[in-house]
Amino acid sequence: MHDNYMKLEIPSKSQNEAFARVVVASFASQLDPTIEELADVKTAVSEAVTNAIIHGYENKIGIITIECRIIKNKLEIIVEDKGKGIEDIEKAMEPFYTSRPEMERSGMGFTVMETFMDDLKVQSEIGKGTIVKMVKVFKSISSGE
Amino acid sequence: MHDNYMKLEIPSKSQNEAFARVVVASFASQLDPTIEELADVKTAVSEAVTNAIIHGYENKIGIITIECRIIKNKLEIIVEDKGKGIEDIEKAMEPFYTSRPEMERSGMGFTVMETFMDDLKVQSEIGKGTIVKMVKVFKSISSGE
Amino acid sequence: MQLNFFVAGKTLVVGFDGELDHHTAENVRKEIDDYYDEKMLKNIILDLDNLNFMDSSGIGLILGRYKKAMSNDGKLLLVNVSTRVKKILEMSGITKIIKIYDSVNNALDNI
Amino acid sequence: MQLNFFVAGKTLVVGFDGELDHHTAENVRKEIDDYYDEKMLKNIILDLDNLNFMDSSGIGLILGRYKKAMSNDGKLLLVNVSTRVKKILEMSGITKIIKIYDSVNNALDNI
Ligand SMILES: Nc1ncnc2c1ncn2[C@@H]1O[C@H](COP(=O)(O)OP(=O)(O)O)[C@@H](O)[C@H]1O
Ligand SMILES: Nc1ncnc2c1ncn2[C@@H]1O[C@H](COP(=O)(O)OP(=O)(O)O)[C@@H](O)[C@H]1O
Repeated sequence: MHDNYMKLEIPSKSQNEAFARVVVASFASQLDPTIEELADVKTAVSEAVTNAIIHGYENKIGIITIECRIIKNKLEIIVEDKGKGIEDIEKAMEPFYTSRPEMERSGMGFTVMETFMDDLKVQSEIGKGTIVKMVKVFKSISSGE
Repeated sequence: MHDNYMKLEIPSKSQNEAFARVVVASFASQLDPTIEELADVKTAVSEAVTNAIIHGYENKIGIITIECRIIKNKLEIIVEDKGKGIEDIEKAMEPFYTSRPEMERSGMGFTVMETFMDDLKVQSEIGKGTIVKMVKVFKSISSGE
Repeated sequence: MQLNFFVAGKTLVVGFDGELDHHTAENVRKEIDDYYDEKMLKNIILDLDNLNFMDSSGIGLILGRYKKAMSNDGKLLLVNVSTRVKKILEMSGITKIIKIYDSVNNALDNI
Repeated sequence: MQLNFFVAGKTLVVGFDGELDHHTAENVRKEIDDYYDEKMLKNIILDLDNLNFMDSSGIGLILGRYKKAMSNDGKLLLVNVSTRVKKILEMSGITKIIKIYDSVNNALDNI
């Protein structure tokens, strides 16, 4: 398997949630993923991109950047917005915490990302934006390849 | 139909030719394309990205940028490399002209792009790179929508 | 996302066909609530048989319909939940309060 | 891209399954040429029935195999060419020198 890279920029429109999932899944397909692994990645990307749209840009239009890096059998995904930022990251990452219950948000976005990915790191600065960094290790390929 | 935008950056590796096609086709699917229209777009993107890899970067690694813009029922696609550039654009666009016959290139890349797309413009500067701008008009949606 | 509605007595049965995310959830919510309110129904059964994708937006949507049915003294039941969707629902503890059946008929029998 | 080879007399029949672009063409060329050279064959039939995508890299590949067969006093024939692939081949005038048949058997009969 050859190391590879991609960077995608999309405006924060909700119709691009599905597009972002398809792009990352298609990029990840180089890693010969199982259906389960692919669904994990799609779900995590959907959560991060949705958060950028709803919470980061609060439904105003801004640019969301999605970077993917394949290193051996690992896929690193970085979802970045230049939106509002998160004041208390620890609290935000707690299951069931949501700042938008009136939008029927469940507060489970970060929990889903954590469950489906092998690593999750969140960086954020108020007024500057948020960076979500996730790693998925694909079991189907041996790391030595 | 809502206007939309995306920008994709990929390294000039030949395995990304198929990925670029899938991404643009998936973005274009918002325009409710016919199978034929989708195949036209995929083929044209494949030609432009392949050219950036073979001729632009001459198989060294550089970044290829693919921008897509949906304006009503039109899809504009810009494929850009920062590679070698084209000396004589007019000659390059002639059917059968290729600078790489030893690679079994047919010299039909630009002709295919012109045939399958509704508009094609090429800008290039020696040592700076090449910009290929293509437009596809999708017939399936009325432009008034 | 394509929704299919049918009514059995005071129960609204909604078939899902497509992907449920934040983008589609908005419409899904509106369509279900409008139908339910207009026909003055009581219970809701969500048939997830053809749901190809769901993220945490689905938890909010299901919980929202649960509360709506509850406030009308009705029930909300789920049918044909894939292992994947179940995994997401279990994270949220939703499966402790909402019952899952393997067919619409079974769910209707348990209303 | 998956290639399937079989030999009928002095003719190599190659079945294509996948997408033919610059990336896959390199391998396809090498596999066909190696097989053809090793078995010392004469004619080549390319069966494009399961070719899901082809760009102008395919023109170069087909023309290259045509020249190779010619230089061995052999023929190159095409089989199961979709309207889409035919459109691309016609742009290049290739269809004026290379014959297209609707089945491998028909092509073999015309070697
Ligand atoms: N990109 C972001 N920008 C600003 N705030 C965010 C971002 N992502 C998450 N948050 C905050 O973290 C909270 C929890 O996020 P999450 O676990 O995904 O649940 P939910 O999206 O359902 O609210 C959000 O309600 C929001 O306050
Ligand atoms: N991105 C590019 N950078 C530099 N040269 C290019 C680029 N694209 C095309 N060319 C030049 O134009 C010629 C014709 O291109 P094309 O019609 O696509 O045919 P082919 O790729 O088969 O050579 C190429 O052989 C090359 O010399």
